[in-house]
Amino acid sequence: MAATAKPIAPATHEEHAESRQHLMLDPRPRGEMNAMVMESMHTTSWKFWGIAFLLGIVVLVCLFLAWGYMISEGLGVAGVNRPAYWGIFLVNTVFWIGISHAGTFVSALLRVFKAEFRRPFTRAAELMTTFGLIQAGLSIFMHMGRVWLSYWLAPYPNARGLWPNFHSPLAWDFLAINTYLLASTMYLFLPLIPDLAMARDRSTGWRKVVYRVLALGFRGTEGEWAHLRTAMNIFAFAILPVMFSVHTIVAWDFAAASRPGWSSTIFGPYFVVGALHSGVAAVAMVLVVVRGTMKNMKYFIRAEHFDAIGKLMLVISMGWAYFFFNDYLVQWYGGDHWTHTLLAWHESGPLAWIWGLMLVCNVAVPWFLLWNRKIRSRPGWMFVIGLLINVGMWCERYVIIPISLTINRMPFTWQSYRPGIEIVLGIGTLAFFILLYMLASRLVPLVPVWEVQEGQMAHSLRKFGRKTVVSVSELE
Amino acid sequence: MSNPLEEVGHKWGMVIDQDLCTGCQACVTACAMENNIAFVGEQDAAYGRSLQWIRVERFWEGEFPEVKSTPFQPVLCQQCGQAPCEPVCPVYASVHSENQQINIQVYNRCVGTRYCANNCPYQARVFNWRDYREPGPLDNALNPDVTVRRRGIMEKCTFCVQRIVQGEDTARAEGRQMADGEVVPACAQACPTEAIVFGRLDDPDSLVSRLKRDGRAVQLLEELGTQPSVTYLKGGSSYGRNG
Amino acid sequence: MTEKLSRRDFLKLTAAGAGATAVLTGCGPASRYVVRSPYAEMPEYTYNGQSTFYATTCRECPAGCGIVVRTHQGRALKIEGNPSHPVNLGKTCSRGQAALQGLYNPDRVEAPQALAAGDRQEIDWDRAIRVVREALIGNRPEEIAFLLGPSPDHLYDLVSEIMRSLGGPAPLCYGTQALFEARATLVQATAQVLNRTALPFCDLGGSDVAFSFGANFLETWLSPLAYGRGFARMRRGQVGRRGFLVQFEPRLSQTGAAADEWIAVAPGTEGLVALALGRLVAEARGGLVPAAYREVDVATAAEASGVPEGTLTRLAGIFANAEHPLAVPGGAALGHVNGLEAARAVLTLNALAGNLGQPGGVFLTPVPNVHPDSRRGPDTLVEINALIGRMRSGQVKALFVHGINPAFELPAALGFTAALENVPQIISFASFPDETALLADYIFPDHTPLESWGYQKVRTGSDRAALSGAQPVVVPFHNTRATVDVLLAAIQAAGGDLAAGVPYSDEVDFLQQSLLTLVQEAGNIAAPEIRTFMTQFQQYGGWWAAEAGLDAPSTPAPLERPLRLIEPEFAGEGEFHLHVYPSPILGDGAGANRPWLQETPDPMTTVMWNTWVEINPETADELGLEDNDVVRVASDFGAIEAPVYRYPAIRRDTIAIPFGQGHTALGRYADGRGANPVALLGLKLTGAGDLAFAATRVRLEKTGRTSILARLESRIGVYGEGLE
Amino acid sequence: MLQRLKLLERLQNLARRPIFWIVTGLFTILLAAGVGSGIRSMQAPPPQPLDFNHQVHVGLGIQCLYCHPGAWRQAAAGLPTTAKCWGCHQQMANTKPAQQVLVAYAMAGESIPWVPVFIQPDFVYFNHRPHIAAGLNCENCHGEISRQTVAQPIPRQNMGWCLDCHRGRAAGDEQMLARLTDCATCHR
Repeated sequence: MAATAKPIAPATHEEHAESRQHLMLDPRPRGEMNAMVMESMHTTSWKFWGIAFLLGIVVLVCLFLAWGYMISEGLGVAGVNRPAYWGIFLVNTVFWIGISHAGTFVSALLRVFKAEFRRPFTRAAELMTTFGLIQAGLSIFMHMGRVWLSYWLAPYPNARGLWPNFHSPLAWDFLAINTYLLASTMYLFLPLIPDLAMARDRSTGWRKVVYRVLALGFRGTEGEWAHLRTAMNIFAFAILPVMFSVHTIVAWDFAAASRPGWSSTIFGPYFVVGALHSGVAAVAMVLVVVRGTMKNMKYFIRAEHFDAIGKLMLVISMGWAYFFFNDYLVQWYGGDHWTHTLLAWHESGPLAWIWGLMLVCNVAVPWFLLWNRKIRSRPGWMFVIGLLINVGMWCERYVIIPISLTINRMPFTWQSYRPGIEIVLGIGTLAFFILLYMLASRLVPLVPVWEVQEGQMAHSLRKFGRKTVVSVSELE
Repeated sequence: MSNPLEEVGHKWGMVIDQDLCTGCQACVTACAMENNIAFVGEQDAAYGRSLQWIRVERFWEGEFPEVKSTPFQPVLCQQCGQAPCEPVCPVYASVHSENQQINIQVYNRCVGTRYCANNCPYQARVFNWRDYREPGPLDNALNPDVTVRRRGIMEKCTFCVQRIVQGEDTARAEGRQMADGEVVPACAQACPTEAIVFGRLDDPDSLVSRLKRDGRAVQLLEELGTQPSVTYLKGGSSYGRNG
Repeated sequence: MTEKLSRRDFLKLTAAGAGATAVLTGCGPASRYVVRSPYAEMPEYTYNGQSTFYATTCRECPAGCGIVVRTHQGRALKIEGNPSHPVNLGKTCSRGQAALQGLYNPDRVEAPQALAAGDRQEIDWDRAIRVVREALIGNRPEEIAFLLGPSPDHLYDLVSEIMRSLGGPAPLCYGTQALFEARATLVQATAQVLNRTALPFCDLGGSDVAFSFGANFLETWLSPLAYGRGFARMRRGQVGRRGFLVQFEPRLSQTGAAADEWIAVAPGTEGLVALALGRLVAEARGGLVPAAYREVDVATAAEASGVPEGTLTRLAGIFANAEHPLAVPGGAALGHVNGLEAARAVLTLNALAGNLGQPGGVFLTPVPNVHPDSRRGPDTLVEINALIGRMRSGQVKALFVHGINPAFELPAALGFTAALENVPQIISFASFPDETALLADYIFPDHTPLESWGYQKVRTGSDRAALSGAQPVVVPFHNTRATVDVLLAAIQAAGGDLAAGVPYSDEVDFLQQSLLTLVQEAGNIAAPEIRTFMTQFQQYGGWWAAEAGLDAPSTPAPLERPLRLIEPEFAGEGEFHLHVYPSPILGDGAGANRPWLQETPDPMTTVMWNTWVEINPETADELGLEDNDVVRVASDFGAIEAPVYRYPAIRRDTIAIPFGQGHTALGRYADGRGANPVALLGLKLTGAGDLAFAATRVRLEKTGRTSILARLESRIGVYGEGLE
Repeated sequence: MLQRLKLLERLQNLARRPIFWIVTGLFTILLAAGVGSGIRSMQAPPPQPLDFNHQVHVGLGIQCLYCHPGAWRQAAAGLPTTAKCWGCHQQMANTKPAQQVLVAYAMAGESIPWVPVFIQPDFVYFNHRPHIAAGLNCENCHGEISRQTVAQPIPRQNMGWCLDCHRGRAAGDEQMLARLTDCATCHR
């Protein structure tokens, strides 16, 4: 903490400062910033609790009651059938895993590459990872016919003398998702420690107890910081391959199957890019909401951050389009009869509008709108675009799973899929995600204050002749 | 013969002569009665949830009046030598029986991921979407040799493995080899035209082996390399033809 | 006290434990610590955990196939074919397989019932027998009527004997199964052409070219398993080459689908086509055209039937060049006003081919020498109508119904249900609460076939004389009683001349005395006296002659009489011919209460659990009808509603509806499901006096509603819906 | 906020009092005892209609197969019919309580509702015949029944237990191993 940031008079560097808003070169005293964050956590209107209550009811009814009903009745209350054995449950699983990728990507990848604009919203993204994964896990358990036996997927010595089948992509999945959940939770927790300590020092009552326990006695000594930095560095590097592997393995669930349209070697990276597409878009949406509803957040999350995320979204959208085109072309060019039928079913079947919607939302919308910096820096627009991209990505999974499952190599069995209780359960997972996020926003500083402060300390504007440049001082 | 396990037990196989199949569905009902298959009712049946382990497929060719249905094709689990359903099951519920050279579904081990069914190119697997209980005294006719499945379990044709195991046990108890045709699954047993023939493929003299050498023999989706144990005889019969 | 407590605790804990294990392991309740009740005394031939097999006769249709039922600790588990039975040689059909669901049907009549003040009450069997006795001796003999099913079984023989002894009218036997087979018409045609009142047996297995005129012999016609076997032999080519089957019918049936060629002839012109083919065959063979065909004009026939002359010539060439050609008459071809003549024309085609009594030709099945005096053929609609007339005018005081469900099966236009109101006493012996039973004053439930004794004469399908035997495979499941026993008990209670004329103590006694004539005959059973005979009769599942032997008909030169066909006439007005066919799965509708038969897909349409209207897709397009659109099918006699099935293989002027559904009773699986097409049938008759069931015209109206048919096939994959 | 604090304080105060720990401890002990006795009772012999004394009967030289004759030739060993018991017992004075229960059943002509002790779940198809044919004795699986009165179950006779024995017997013989570890051997 050797560097001290100098306040820069806004008048002098107005034009530069504007372009560097994402670096937040207008630092405030630490105490004030800490207080701002604490205030954002504690300022809770009755509206918040009203919404939380409603969401709680939705979660109770749509998730737990509906799931209990489905467990007791069997999957017949859902829309799955032959041949669409997998339905919206798996769509939601893939979707939520996709959402969960944003956290790691935004946080770990940008941290590794020292992308400075990440600082104020890494926490928000990391929370998405953990909460999204919880929804993904719930969705995949809902999908199981006998969820009460799901512990058989875990490798442990047992009285039956049986192990899981490690040939099965689902067994890989089980391990990968669990690893990812564990790793991402730890990765969420590590950067949280200094903030928890900060919160501990500024709270009273039961909160203090909670923070005291969670902060693990962090006092902010040099040694502690050094250890924390090392740990975070290790995790940031280690979690990236985990992240890529998780979605690649999810993609292998499909790619390893011998089905027309699924057996594609490109599915791994295609799914990863798709996950980032929806994930980053979801981060943008969350930031809009957080900025709009929580106190003091307009200081931390600025239009320039949206601008930066918008650029990222545009690039990812291009990447997704590249993979989509690549996959489509190879499938089409392959000339397999069943694949051709499948593509025809996608494009002109009764659910072709979903396929079309996917392309519009995933490609057309970002490509046409995100070129424009004004649109990129408007939270409202970004929210809408993020929403559309998420709709598009959900449609992509819907096309890949239930719509594609209609077509197989036995035309006598082709049958369309009509969702049933999965819609309710899907709403339940969404509500649960939002609820978890809302509750967390009251318990956990949504902005990593120390990280922002660190950034502000590291950056300063220096004049070289007539030019003003941003200087970065090494932190270590 | 590279794999010593190939010689273990028996290799069971089936030949279905489509020239003889009349599409009468006797196999479908016989299978249901033997294997405790539950009926699902109109609504679920309309939605692709019926539980028949064997179905008789037919398509249409041409336009009226030259229209013709394609030869009836009973489709059941093909008992692949390289079964796509087996590696994908995370809990070994869909496993290869090295002893009988068939694919078996261990109901009590199934957790219901339905991956096997997705991966089955023949769509021969069916899933218990609900607890399709047989009401009232109908359950008196349940076969005690076959597990009654409840909701959330994948099931499929087993080549009537309960009959195979019992037949083997009887033969072993009597200290003899099994005769050709001693054990037949319910479908072959019922088939009025004997279009379905069942037997040992590892015995070159068995009827099923002889029929498999017929020039009309094809296998479903051969190009996938699943090595099915079920062979179809397509096209006009050549039995008794001169030369 | 402590023991009680501990036991209760134990039970609770085990219940919890069992519940937990059940939940955790799945696959039904795990039976940890269940009470077993071993036999107090082990029955003979039973071992713990071993199955026992009993041979008996399948009575789901009148064919009389032999079955072996696997039983296990007193429960019937599985029906398998009897390999030594000459009709089916170990094979079974769907209906036979599902017979267990009749035995264990949840909706059976479980005890005798009486209708009192509009309410059904259970009564005891003593009272039931008193009622039967009163009905038999309290009325004048001509005021008693028996209406029985089409099976030639021991009940028919006994009732015939009772009515002879009483001096009343012979029992009527009828059923839609026989109607759709056109049995009565066929028998009469055989009598006219082959000079014997019997069902012909067409040796499909020995023929190399077979022309079937409407005979759906692979589905329900006469003896589907025997014909199925014949079909397989024909296809395998017993005579050196693979057989060739051509089906002439307006709607492609399952038999037609298995055939090599399907010729969509106009309804009512099948006989005309047979005549034209006969002439062309005679011409192709050279020489003089026989008298039978001199008046036949091929061009007229071609025009009327809609079959091009070229096709007729080509087919005639195939027939003429065959080694063993065969023509099979049956089904809807005979269900027209010219049905009798059509049957004669087809049988004459066999005479032309010279195959009467030849391998691959037409034979007559000898009937076993049991009660030879009871009548042979099924009765015709004329006789049924006469009975209904007597009922309506109050001349019938007591009506006994067994084995038939006339309120469901008979064409509504006959007015059977209305006539019932004028019958003071209706006694039904139905095992199931069917439509007629619910209208009856008394239901005295018979055992289901698997709980019953009996025999059934094999009328056709066997290569030798055969009497199929039946025995109970399980103890009666409910408080039911064999109808034969009820009748005999009533007669004994009545005493007098009647009891002297029917001197049997019970059902088994009747069977044994009936079988006496067979003891000396050469057959599968070698027994010096009746008790041993009876044991082996049960063991083998029947008696059949030792040597295969079919009767060759003695032909009174059928070719010398000119054949003429009357113009087909149709009842009612409408733009479509109505083609009603018995569902290959549900048969005469009695199978509709077997859930697995309901869920066995129809072979051609793969529809389950419902009735549908088959219509040519082009016609449907003209009418703007899509799949699953509910249409109202109306004739001058009635109307029904059912969803549309766009069936590619039906003539454009014909619609087809399967028979078997549309029950308003018969338990949870049948009641209120589908529609009953007999409501539509007009009352045109064939020359033999039976109903011309294919001679009704109907109109179609859209209702604007839709109802989704449960079909196994994919409309996307099979018809390309949504893929264009 | 204040109230919450008070609640917390109260709880903290409570935790300082010994009664709290005593109650908690007792509760834990009770819970553990309940679980233990539940598990134990699952392994305890079920109550039988009459307390059949195996020890005495085996001591008299009666072979297992006399009363359980199915074991050597079929799947189910079988439980004795009333007639089988009565065959011997009608020739003796039946004075003991268990014998008198038997007399009651025999006189009424009813079957004795035995509760099988060694049973497997519904999806396990155990067959006695091949086990006897392989030279196993009854005691190998059923334990020392000859020293017990009422038959007692053996705990943890589960799939791993079966497989251990099967693998051991098939050691080195791949054909036998394939057969003895085949799922369809026991599950259908």
